[in-house]
Amino acid sequence: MAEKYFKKILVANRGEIAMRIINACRLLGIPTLAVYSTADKEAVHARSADQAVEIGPPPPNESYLSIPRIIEAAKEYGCDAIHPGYGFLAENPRLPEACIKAGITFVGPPPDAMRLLGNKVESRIKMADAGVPLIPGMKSAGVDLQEFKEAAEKAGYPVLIKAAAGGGGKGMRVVKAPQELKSAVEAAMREAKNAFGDDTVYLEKYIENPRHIEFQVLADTHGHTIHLFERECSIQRRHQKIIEETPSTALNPELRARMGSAAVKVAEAAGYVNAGTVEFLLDKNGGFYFLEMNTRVQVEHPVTEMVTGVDLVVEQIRIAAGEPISEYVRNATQRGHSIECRIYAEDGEDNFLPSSGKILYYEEPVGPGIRVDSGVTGGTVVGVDYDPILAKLIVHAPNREMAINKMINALKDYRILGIKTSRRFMIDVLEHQEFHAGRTYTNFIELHMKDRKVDIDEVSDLAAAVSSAAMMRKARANVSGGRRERQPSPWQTIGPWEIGMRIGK
Amino acid sequence: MAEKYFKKILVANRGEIAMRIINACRLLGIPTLAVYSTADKEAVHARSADQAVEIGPPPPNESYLSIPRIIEAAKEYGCDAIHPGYGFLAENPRLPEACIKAGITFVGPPPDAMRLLGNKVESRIKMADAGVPLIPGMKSAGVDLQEFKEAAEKAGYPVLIKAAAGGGGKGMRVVKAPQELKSAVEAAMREAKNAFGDDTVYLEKYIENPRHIEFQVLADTHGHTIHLFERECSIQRRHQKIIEETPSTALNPELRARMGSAAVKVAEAAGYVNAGTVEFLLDKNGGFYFLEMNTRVQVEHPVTEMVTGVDLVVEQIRIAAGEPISEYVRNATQRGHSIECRIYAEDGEDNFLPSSGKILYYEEPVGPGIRVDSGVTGGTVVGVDYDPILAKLIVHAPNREMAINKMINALKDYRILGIKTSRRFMIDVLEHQEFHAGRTYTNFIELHMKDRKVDIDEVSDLAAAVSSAAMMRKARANVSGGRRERQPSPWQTIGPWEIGMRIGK
Amino acid sequence: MKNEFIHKDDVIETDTEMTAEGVRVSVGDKTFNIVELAPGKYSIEFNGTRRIICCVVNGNKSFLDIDGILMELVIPSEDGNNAGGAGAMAGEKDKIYAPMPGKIVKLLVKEGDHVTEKQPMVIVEAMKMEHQVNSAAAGIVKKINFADGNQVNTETPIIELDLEKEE
Amino acid sequence: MKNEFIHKDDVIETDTEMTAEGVRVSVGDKTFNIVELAPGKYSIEFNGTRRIICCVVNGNKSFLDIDGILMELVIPSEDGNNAGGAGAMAGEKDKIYAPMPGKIVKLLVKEGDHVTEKQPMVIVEAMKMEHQVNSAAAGIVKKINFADGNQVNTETPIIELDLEKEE
Repeated sequence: MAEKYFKKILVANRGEIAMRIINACRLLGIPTLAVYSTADKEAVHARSADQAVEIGPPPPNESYLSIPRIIEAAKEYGCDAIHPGYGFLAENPRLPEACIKAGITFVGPPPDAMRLLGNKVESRIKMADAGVPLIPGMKSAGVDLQEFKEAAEKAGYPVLIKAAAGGGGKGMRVVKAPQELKSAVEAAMREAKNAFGDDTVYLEKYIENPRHIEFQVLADTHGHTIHLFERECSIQRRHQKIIEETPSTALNPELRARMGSAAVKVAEAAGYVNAGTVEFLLDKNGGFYFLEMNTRVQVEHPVTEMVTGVDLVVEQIRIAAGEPISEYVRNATQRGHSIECRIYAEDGEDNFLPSSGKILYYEEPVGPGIRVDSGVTGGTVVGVDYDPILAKLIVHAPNREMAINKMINALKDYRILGIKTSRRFMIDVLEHQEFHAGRTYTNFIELHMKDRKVDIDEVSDLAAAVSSAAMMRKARANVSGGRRERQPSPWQTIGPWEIGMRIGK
Repeated sequence: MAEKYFKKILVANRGEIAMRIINACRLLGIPTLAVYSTADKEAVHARSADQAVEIGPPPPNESYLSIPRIIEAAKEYGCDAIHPGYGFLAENPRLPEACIKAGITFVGPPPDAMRLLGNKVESRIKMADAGVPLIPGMKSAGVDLQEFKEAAEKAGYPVLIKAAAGGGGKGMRVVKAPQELKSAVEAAMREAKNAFGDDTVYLEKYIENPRHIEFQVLADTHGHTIHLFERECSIQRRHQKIIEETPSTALNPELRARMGSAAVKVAEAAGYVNAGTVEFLLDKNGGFYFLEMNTRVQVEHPVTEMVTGVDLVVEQIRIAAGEPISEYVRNATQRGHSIECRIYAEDGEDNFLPSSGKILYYEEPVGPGIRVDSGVTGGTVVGVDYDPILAKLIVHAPNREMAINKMINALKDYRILGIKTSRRFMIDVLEHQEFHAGRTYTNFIELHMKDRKVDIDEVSDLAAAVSSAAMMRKARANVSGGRRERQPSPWQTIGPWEIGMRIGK
Repeated sequence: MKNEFIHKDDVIETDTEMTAEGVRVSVGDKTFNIVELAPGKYSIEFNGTRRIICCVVNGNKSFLDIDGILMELVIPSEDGNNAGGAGAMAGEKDKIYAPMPGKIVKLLVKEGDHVTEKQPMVIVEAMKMEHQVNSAAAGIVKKINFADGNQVNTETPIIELDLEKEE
Repeated sequence: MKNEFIHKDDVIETDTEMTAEGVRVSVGDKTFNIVELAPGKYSIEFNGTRRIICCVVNGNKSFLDIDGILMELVIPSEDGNNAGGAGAMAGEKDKIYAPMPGKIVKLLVKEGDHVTEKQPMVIVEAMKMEHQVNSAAAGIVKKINFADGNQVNTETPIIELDLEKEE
């Protein structure tokens, strides 16, 4: 059996990333403890770990964000390590600090590095000293509106308001004109407060139509700091990535090498250990600017795994256990092309509005080079309490054209009914000639998808025909011995045991 | 979109390999035509191609082995290429010949190379001339028993009887003593006749406890012939592979290089084009002997794909279309470790007896580095007309230990109810210390699994408890409005539309 | 068997008959041959080519996935009540609904306010993302049914307006 | 709710009661807490650890998959007929059954033949593989119910013997 690095690992997260961590632990023969809020009693992650414990009510700050409850659970169940995943407490230095106090290993960076990098303002200063290129903007957090006004004038509109503790587009606002500034700052502060419990925001120059290029970094406790190449994450809606790929069409070996060593420099300057991601903006002239370093496993980490053959979550655990980065990982190269599409519970046909409800039908695509990291299944009830990410669809192929084609087919084969997803929207992005041409900038969707229309009238007859087949099945079923009115789809789990009550009505 | 090499490809096969080919065509944007016997009306492959045509009754020689019907179907539906998969007509030179006559491209080698290599006797002579090492034995096919007797005495017992047209252990018999010779030869001839329509068999020295090492070869029409490294297929039962892996623990770079160039030599000597596999026996002293060259895509091709990142079926199609082997493929290297387990409809607890019936529950394992090539789903009726292979489970991991562990977990997560499989048997093989030590010889199962016992009494209480839960669900369902007596599992498709009749009774 | 489905404002009528393999459905002058592959999963043959479509009938709606395109057809009930669920109907400019279930972060107007078309009215949050809802027309705020921090669904209007008459 | 299951020759009795989350099943002195994850898929908690087991009840049998171990428990029917299907029962040495449904390739004995224990009797083929069936005991061939080329199931004996008395 594979080496066993810890006695038991507590997975301080939910959804697909919790499942990803549980899988990695299982691969290493390490038992896992899942934690869940009362809203997640029947969630996939709570059902898949070796053990599971309820830690509080649905609101995150009373469950998934509650450090005391998580530490308590770890002690009670004999966990000697905690993996935070991404989001929630992943970038809150108070968790690794609490772990140190409790004598538990935190699978992530030391609190000081996290605190430094978590604070966008301080880290900018630090990296400026280290000689890493930065975007012009505020040197420190803004306190009153006047300060923001002046900084905006100085940098010149458009400007960007960002949460100091931010990430994932939350607490972020683009401001194109002075009169928008006030409401933007207020909104950003509210979102920041909500998402991170800290409403500190700052301002910087907004670089138009850049590419978002990030580098995967690994650092161990034996003095190795390496990068595992780039991920291009330029396809974003409302500042959130939805399609990521690697390699990037924008990098040549020389630029890749320069950005890679800049990324390593950032990690080293911060005294970083474990897996992290250094984000850059790349402008049209090949100039790149340090944005921030994410001190956690990244949502889009699988594309790096597909092209390098490295298991990043396994490496996180090995590094946390004090192991050096292996030869195999240090020698990793890029092979073929990988793309990830994020499957969010959101309406791709209506401003990506969050969509909640019960998944009535669920079927994942399968095939060589197709990978699904999922946190849901048929019957899962998607609520409004947490991030709307359901799953990630990842493909690998020898080249970009084949990867695009494979992804388009896989998105069509990924069947989810009952809640909205933006699969069709992403198919249209992938089929767009500008995407095929590799001209992917952060304004891609704004620019090319604005006038997009899906003609569902054209398929309405088809839809009616299939619905008729479904009705016919139902009718026949009823005739023949009164089966339940609702025809369950293969994965439509009628909440276990409730059938009786359902029909009782 | 990826390049389109053909207008439409006819897939002259069934089951998982038909699905594999349909997937590859879809990836390349090539429409497919499936052919099926009346026994396969509802088979997955017949349902998954863009079009499908019935070509005859269940007996193979009236359907999947009928060259006229397949050529006719190709013409009728405008197919300009035929992919034969493995088994059935894959190694019958009359198919490529018929294709040439009909002006259709055969995705495979030219008939002459196939005929030469398909005849184990002629190919032995040819390869001996080319300086490829061979096993001592008959120079030509045996005609009467006397001839076999003499050859056996000369080579010395034990000896092996093999079908000249053979493969996959069919028409193969080990003979340990003279008195067994007669019945063995007869049985081998019968099986050979059945399986290949040719009862020619011959005899050779039986090398005890060798390793079965094969090399993947690719040759294009532009003069490139390359190999994509080895596959170790030593874990066999009744001369049929059930677990394959790559790299082999038995090869060092030097031996790998020597065997690889011998494999290329074989392909070149035969004037081979497209994908093929050169099989060797490797003895304990590192001596290797040419066994045969399989002139088709191999069942175990996925392990090569996992470690090299090459899509072999796509390469077959590209080569058939006259494309040169790409730079990407020529530069392929081995990365990490891959294992395949064959999922047969057979009873791992009772001599691997074939098991037929309806699949009542079906769920495939998922996760990073896990791949399933399957030809069945829930509700599929597994008959007795064709090979018992249902699917192949393939894993990839950075090293062998992790790959073994991942495979064990995946085999546990691969849930199939209603027919027998040998998943538990394979788990026990993978957990055996001798397997972990890499001491895998063709007698592994004989040697280490002979006294294997599964203690199901130990879990009988557990089984009864779960059965009670299932009964409870059923009972409640009945109370509440008389649902069908039989509780459908998520995948148990009650043959579409027949619900009424079922319950009518 | 005859069925009716409502797509937007049209009613689509279908006629379904059993065949040896599955069913044949006529819609206008089109004919579809449909085989069920698994519960909820259908293979549709039309003009000699086939495609696989998923469909689940749930309550008075038929949910479909056609190559990633999501559709919902409404199945008219006997009592003729075809409530489609989601509030904000076309033309209902005098009512401001939440675009999705969630929490009211901030009301930007109070009763009696004059509002112009496209004016921000309320900020709603769900799944940690804020959404600003603007007025669809000019008017006066007649009634506000919720307060900051309230949970809201998509059926009850948050704000009701008296619309200005168009001159 | 009480159930009985037959495993080999023992009868296993269980007692099942509903709980908030699922059911609690008592078997002897053991107690299992079971939650259904999806139809046919169950999470079983016993002594503080959990495992996932699949189970489908079909006809008078319960089919289970326990980490790859396949089991079949027989559910006694009211009329007490517990026919388990597959023929060849322990001790039934005077009947030769096919090990699986298939085709008789070659009968190696004829009626009246004296046969010894372990003597090859018949060759059956299924899925293109041949299987030789040997005699379980010495005796005389009393009856042969099939001929070469016949299809056979596992319920009807192919060959019936008069066993030699053991002295």
